[in-house]
Amino acid sequence: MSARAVSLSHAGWRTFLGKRTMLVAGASILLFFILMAVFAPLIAPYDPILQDGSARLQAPSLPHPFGTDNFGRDILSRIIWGARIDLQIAFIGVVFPFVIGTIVGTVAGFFGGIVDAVFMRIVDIILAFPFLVLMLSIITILGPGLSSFYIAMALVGWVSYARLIRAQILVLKNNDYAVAAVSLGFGRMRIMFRHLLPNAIAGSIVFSMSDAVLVLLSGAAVSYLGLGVQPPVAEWGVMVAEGQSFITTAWWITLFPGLSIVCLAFGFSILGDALGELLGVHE
Amino acid sequence: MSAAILSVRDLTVKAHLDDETRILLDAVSLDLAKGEILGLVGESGSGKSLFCRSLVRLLPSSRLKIEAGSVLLEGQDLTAISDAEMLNIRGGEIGMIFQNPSSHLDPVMRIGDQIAEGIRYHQGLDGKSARRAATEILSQVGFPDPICQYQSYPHEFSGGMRQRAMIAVALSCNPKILIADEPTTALDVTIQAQILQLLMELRDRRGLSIILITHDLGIVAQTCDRIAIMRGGKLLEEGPKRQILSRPRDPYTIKLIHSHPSMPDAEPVAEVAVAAAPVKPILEIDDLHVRFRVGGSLFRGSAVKTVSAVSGISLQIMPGETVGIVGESGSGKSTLARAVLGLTPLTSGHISFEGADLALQRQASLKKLRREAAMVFQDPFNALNPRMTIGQTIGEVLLVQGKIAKADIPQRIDELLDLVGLDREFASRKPRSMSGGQCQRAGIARALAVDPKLIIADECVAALDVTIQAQIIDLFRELAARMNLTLLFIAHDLAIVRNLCARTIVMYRGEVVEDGPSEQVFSRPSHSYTASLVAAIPDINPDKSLFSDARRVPQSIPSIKSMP
Amino acid sequence: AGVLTIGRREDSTTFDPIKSAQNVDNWVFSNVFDVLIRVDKTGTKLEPGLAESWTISGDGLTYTFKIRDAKFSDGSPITAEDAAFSLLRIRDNKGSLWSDSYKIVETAEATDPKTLTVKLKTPSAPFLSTLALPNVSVLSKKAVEAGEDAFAELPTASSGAFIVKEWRRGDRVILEKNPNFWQADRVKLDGVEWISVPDDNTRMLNVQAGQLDTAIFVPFSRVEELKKDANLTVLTDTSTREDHLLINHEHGALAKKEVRQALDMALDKKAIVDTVTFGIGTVANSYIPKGSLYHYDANYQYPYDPAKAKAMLADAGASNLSLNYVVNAGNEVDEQIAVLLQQQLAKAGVIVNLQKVDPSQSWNMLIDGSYDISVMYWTNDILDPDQKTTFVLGHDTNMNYMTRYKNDKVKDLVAAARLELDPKKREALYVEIQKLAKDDVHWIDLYYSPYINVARKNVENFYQNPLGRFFLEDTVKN
Amino acid sequence: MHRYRFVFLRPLQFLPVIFGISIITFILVRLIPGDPARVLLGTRATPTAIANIRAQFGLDEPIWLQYLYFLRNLANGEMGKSILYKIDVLKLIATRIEPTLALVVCSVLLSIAIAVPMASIAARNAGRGPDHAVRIISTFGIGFPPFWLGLMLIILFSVKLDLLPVSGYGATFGDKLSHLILPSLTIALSLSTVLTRSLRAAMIEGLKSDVATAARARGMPERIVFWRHVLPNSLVPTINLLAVNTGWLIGGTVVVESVFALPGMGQLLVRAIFSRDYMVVQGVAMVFACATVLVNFLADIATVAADPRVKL
Ligand SMILES: Nc1ncnc2c1ncn2[C@@H]1O[C@H](COP(=O)(O)OP(=O)(O)OP(=O)(O)O)[C@@H](O)[C@H]1O
Ligand SMILES: Nc1ncnc2c1ncn2[C@@H]1O[C@H](COP(=O)(O)OP(=O)(O)OP(=O)(O)O)[C@@H](O)[C@H]1O
Ligand SMILES: [Mg+2]
Ligand SMILES: [Mg+2]
Repeated sequence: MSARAVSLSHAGWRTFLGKRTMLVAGASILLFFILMAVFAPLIAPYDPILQDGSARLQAPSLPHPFGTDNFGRDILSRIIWGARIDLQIAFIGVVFPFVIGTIVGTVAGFFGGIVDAVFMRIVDIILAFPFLVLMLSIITILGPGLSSFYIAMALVGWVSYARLIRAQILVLKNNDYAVAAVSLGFGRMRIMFRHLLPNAIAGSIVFSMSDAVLVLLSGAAVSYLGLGVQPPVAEWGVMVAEGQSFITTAWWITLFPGLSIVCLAFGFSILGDALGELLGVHE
Repeated sequence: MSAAILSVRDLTVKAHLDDETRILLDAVSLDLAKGEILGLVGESGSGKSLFCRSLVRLLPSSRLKIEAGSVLLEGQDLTAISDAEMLNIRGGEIGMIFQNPSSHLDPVMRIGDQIAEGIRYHQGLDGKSARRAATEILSQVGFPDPICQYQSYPHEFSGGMRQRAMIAVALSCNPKILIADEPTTALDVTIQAQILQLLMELRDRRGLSIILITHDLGIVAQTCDRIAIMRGGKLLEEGPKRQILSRPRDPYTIKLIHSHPSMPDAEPVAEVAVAAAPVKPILEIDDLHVRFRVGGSLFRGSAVKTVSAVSGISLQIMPGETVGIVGESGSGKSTLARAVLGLTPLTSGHISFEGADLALQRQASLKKLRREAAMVFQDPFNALNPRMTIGQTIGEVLLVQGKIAKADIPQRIDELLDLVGLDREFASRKPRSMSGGQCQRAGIARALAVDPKLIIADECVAALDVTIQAQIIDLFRELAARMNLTLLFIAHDLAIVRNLCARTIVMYRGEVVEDGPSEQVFSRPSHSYTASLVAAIPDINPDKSLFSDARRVPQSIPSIKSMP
Repeated sequence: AGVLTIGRREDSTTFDPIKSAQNVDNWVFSNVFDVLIRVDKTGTKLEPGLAESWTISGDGLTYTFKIRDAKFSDGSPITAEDAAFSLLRIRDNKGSLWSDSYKIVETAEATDPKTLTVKLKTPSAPFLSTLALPNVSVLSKKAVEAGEDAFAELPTASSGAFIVKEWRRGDRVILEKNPNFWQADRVKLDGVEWISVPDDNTRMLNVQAGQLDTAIFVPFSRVEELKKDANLTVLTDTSTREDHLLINHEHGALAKKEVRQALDMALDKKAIVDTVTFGIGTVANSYIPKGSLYHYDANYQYPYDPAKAKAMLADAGASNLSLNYVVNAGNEVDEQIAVLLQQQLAKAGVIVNLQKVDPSQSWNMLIDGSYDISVMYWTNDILDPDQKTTFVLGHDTNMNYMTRYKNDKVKDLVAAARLELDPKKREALYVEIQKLAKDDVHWIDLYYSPYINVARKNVENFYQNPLGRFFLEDTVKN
Repeated sequence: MHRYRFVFLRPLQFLPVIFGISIITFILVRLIPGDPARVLLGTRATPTAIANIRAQFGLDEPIWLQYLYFLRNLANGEMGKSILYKIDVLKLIATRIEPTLALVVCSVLLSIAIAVPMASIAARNAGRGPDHAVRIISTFGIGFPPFWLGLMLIILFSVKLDLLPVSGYGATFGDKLSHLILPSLTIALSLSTVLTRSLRAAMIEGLKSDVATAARARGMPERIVFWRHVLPNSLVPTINLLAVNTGWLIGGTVVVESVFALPGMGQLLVRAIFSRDYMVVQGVAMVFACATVLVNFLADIATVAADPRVKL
């Protein structure tokens, strides 16, 4: 019973790719958007906020492949620049909840008892709290804009992660290796963050991918209600929301940013699925 | 082999994996006669289950294929018939019982309905008659109140009852052949004896042919007519029971027979000469009680009940002793072990380790315990952090314990690996790429890293193959002798304890019912419970029948476990 | 004949006219309740409503109204008693949002069942105009006193063309023809349903799909497309709406008249009209909108000249001007103007930082003075220019509509115009005020825009007067 | 049936949650800058008029005192008066609750109706064409902003095909139902993808499970294995997923109600937030919160009913 050493020869890579088509596809989509964001100044044909009164509401054409909006701004360029904002939204909107939720979930699950009870009541409250009320209130309190959005997301979003991690920790802490760690006199911090957390976190990583999609969509919903990013910044959700008034006359204003959201969301989803399979996470 | 009801010829199964094709069953040929019990024995992964599943074409994955050979059931080749015809064979001609009844019974369906389902489907009976038939079968497999138990869900049953239910489901369509895949591995010895007896009775009553898969030669010796030994997908040898047991031909079979714990020639445990000088006990337990609250919490309602897992145990363990603790599942063995190590709060009583009282000076004695006592766990995979290499796991212990200088850690890791007989290169492996036996060695190495005076091993060989079990036990014996360890060895397999330990403690429902030198406990049990435990061990000698009237195990259902 | 369905953004909030200051309510109030004096279709003249005629005493303090022979929908006669009750109620009721506007009323009494006598504390030229507000509609004293709260839910007696039959909150108000209305012959419709459809797109699609007869508040961007639809008529009715850029006169360089003038020159209002209103609006040149009383059409208009603006700013020592622009979130037009102005001002070297806040908050910011510039709009409630002039230029309690503009000469003119009862002289005063305000650039007038509504072709005479009232008495659905 | 005893005891647990939510909403809405009086009066408000309104609704009192009043009212079963609508908040909410409730119920039912077949097809063809198709469709379904999707549905089904009403609610049952189809579909298109993913995973697991093997071993055809054994065992995680998503679902109704002009609580809420109608925001938040708590409670009951092993 000797384990086969994993060596990735050329053929090995091929089968690796074969097995991990989803992973590769998801990662490529994401990479595509990341590159787009990074090199936006180089690849965007126009200035995303420059208005051109002579080129308003133009349908897709060679000079403007995705058309122009009511200010004559080039949609393609705005989408390319928008990638920066939207990736940032997806990233920051997930990272803070992730970190907060993970810490809270670990601590609550590990210590149990009163700590757990208190945290879980808070979780109950936030879960029962209508998400949009919280979101709209926080955004109106802090003023519309990205940072308020992030704060709102962080205040609400950590709950899912905390629940996920806590459930895992509750199971894992009764696992023999956790008991072994206690019996060997390891400190609590070490047990929590070195032994339990790494084994508990896979589910959250997978979830964070679909969460990123939800964050993007929440951003779009907030834009619809008029509380999105400050103009004239290009952001896909805002572009779709603003383009709403032209939906029957100039479909391209909403369609292309909408499709961008869908594609990015698609990338996140299949990456999440693939990670789930890779990490052996069961939803 | 005249009246072979089932004859398998050159059955070959291959797995088409991404990078290779593996042969999992290599031209296996076997015959099963009517009314015969055939024992299929072999180590884990030898292809026993796969063989049985391929008989009914229920391969675990679409990547596995039957490549060659035939399976003739009363002349009909099962490898050639259509899927629809196969449905009638499954259940209708060949019934299956699985090792783990808990996971094979549908948790959200009533037991009775699961039985009736097959009856309705195969025999086309209406709901009412199917129900009557199912109730009848329930009573046949020994349920005392079948009408009531028809309504039960699997989780409401004890392990033994679940296995009976599983058998009832398999019998529901009157199969001619019953395949039992390790039907008793998950059960206590006493329950095991009951189930085996049930199978034999059914064979007699219904004229069933049975294929019994097991890795315990004792079971085979007690129940089967013929034995087939498998290894690595090949059938090594096959023949009548007594012939194989007394004149094994294949070296592997020989080894298997000799490593069976009940073999009389297993060397008797040398009575460790406990130093005559009055030494202080290393561990003293005085009127220990551990109770758990179950059910209710403040908000969740449902009245709070307490379960007494350990009630009133007093013990003294001397330094250097090897003590076996046996008892059926749920008798409180693990709880005792955890209490000793300070992993479970005590309800009352005292535990003192080298004079430090766990109840009175908790912090101090915990500190002492953590540095001088260690535990080895049952499931070797689960006891190691899957994300850390063995080297990291052991190194971490050394680092935290701080008994040796940081620079010496790598060297110490190597020493420890040597000590447990693992290659040094295992330091860089993760548990996932190791076998159970190897993992268990790593677990022992981790325990030894503490440089403990006391090791508590909780069922540390239960999950392993017989041959591997023997190796690990040898390792313990050697370590105990060499390092003057005090060993508390928990098991429910009495044969193993008898083999390893000088002293045996028998637990029953949280109490110690017997405590004394192993030889005495096993040969002259003073408590009736001990006696029944000993009697339920399947001996590899077919003549020491498990089912002789003298050793007869009561057939009634209410097992000790399901009593309030 | 038929029931007219009208799609609007929001649902009514109440049926007690004194308790609302929302347009959504006023539209319905004026269908359901009649006033003593009405504003006509053109929005420039007053005409008799429930008051058949009126006389004003020489000192301008006593008004005597002759009440018309008319009935409430419950059949009881409309009396001077009811009229006095309604006028005093809006002044005195604790829940009235309009008390301040009617504090000028000293007494109001029914000298006989058909005669209402009102005494004012001071003479007031705009007083008659304020009587045309739907909020001061004549209510049945009996019905209101029977239960104010119940009345606010569903008025039991109405003096207007329609009665409220049902109010499905959040969804629609269902009106039915009032057979007892004194002009019942004039009313062609059997009923009206005011239906709330908050989403602009959905509202338009409803009319396009024929599920609504009319929809109000057509976004500029949709006009072109709706015009192409053969089943629809797009109605653009003159309004008193004027969009302007508020300037906080207390902030640094903005205190200088030259700086404000430079800003005015830096703005290409034509481009705004083209881009934001799709050419539907017209460039504004006075705070009194075109088509309303005393609008001064020949008022000065700063030319668009970014280069000159830049130079002027430099001369005024404000070449590195950076402005904080408060934008109303969720308002499509506002956001569009903001984006446009930002780029225009950049050409004159002015940096504009957009700060998007939700509307209820932006008002607070404007009042607190924590802004430099911001776009707002105004539509007249009453026909008389006094209300707006006082708010905007008369140094009222709102700091001249949050601009903190101070010019005592203008202030005096505003006060004088309020008291001047001779229309000719009054007009002259207002022309003077408009000139001075323009010169001071108290704010920057951007554009006037019409009310844009859309109706199916089978709807006729669906008309909104400049003060926003819908004349459903005349509307016909074929 | 002692397993159901929690039904009587659990409601006690709701109290702290509801109480916590009341405090949070109370403070939250008052932290929002802006003043209801000013919103009510518009930009032409005079300071005296504003002070008058503030006094009338008790907004000039210190916050803690306002909260005490609020609690006192709550104890009397009242939630104060709406500033904008001038009527009792509970009364107001009562007029708006039905469309939202109907929308949520229809969306959930529709999602299940979409998710179960989709997940079944995917799970039974795991790793093959139909599975990939389902996965792609569901990821697309979740990516589209609902307000955009809703509008597209209107254009397609109501304007182009003229099959369904554009928006609004209706008065009779059938009328209401036809008005609910498109909005429910809008929500269901995204909700069902979440459900499909979870169900699919559970079903794949289930098809590989020992339970399924055992059923096959006794000759049950794949159809029975799937519908009788795999599906029921996949339901529990899905029920819980639905329950956890209630808050999000209710949030989603806000946008959909506004697109489809459904006179529900979501619209009421948005207007209340933007006009700082504190009492209404509080009231709606509390009602939503209670609904969420209730849904989770029902989910618990459903879980217990669906899985005899579960004890709560
Ligand atoms: N789905 C699969 N894909 C590839 N190989 C498999 C699969 N299932 C089983 N095998 C291989 O088939 C061989 C036989 O497995 P099988 O389960 O029959 O062993 P067993 O003798 O029953 O062992 P145990 O005593 O552990 O039950 C093993 O080597 C195993 O790794
Ligand atoms: N944490 C716990 N909470 C409640 N009851 C428990 C807990 N741990 C153990 N028990 C109960 O205490 C009793 C003794 O359990 P214990 O695990 O010590 O038995 P055991 O002899 O080790 O059994 P096995 O052979 O199955 O390992 C059992 O009835 C068990 O259900
Ligand atoms: Mg097996
Ligand atoms: Mg145990």
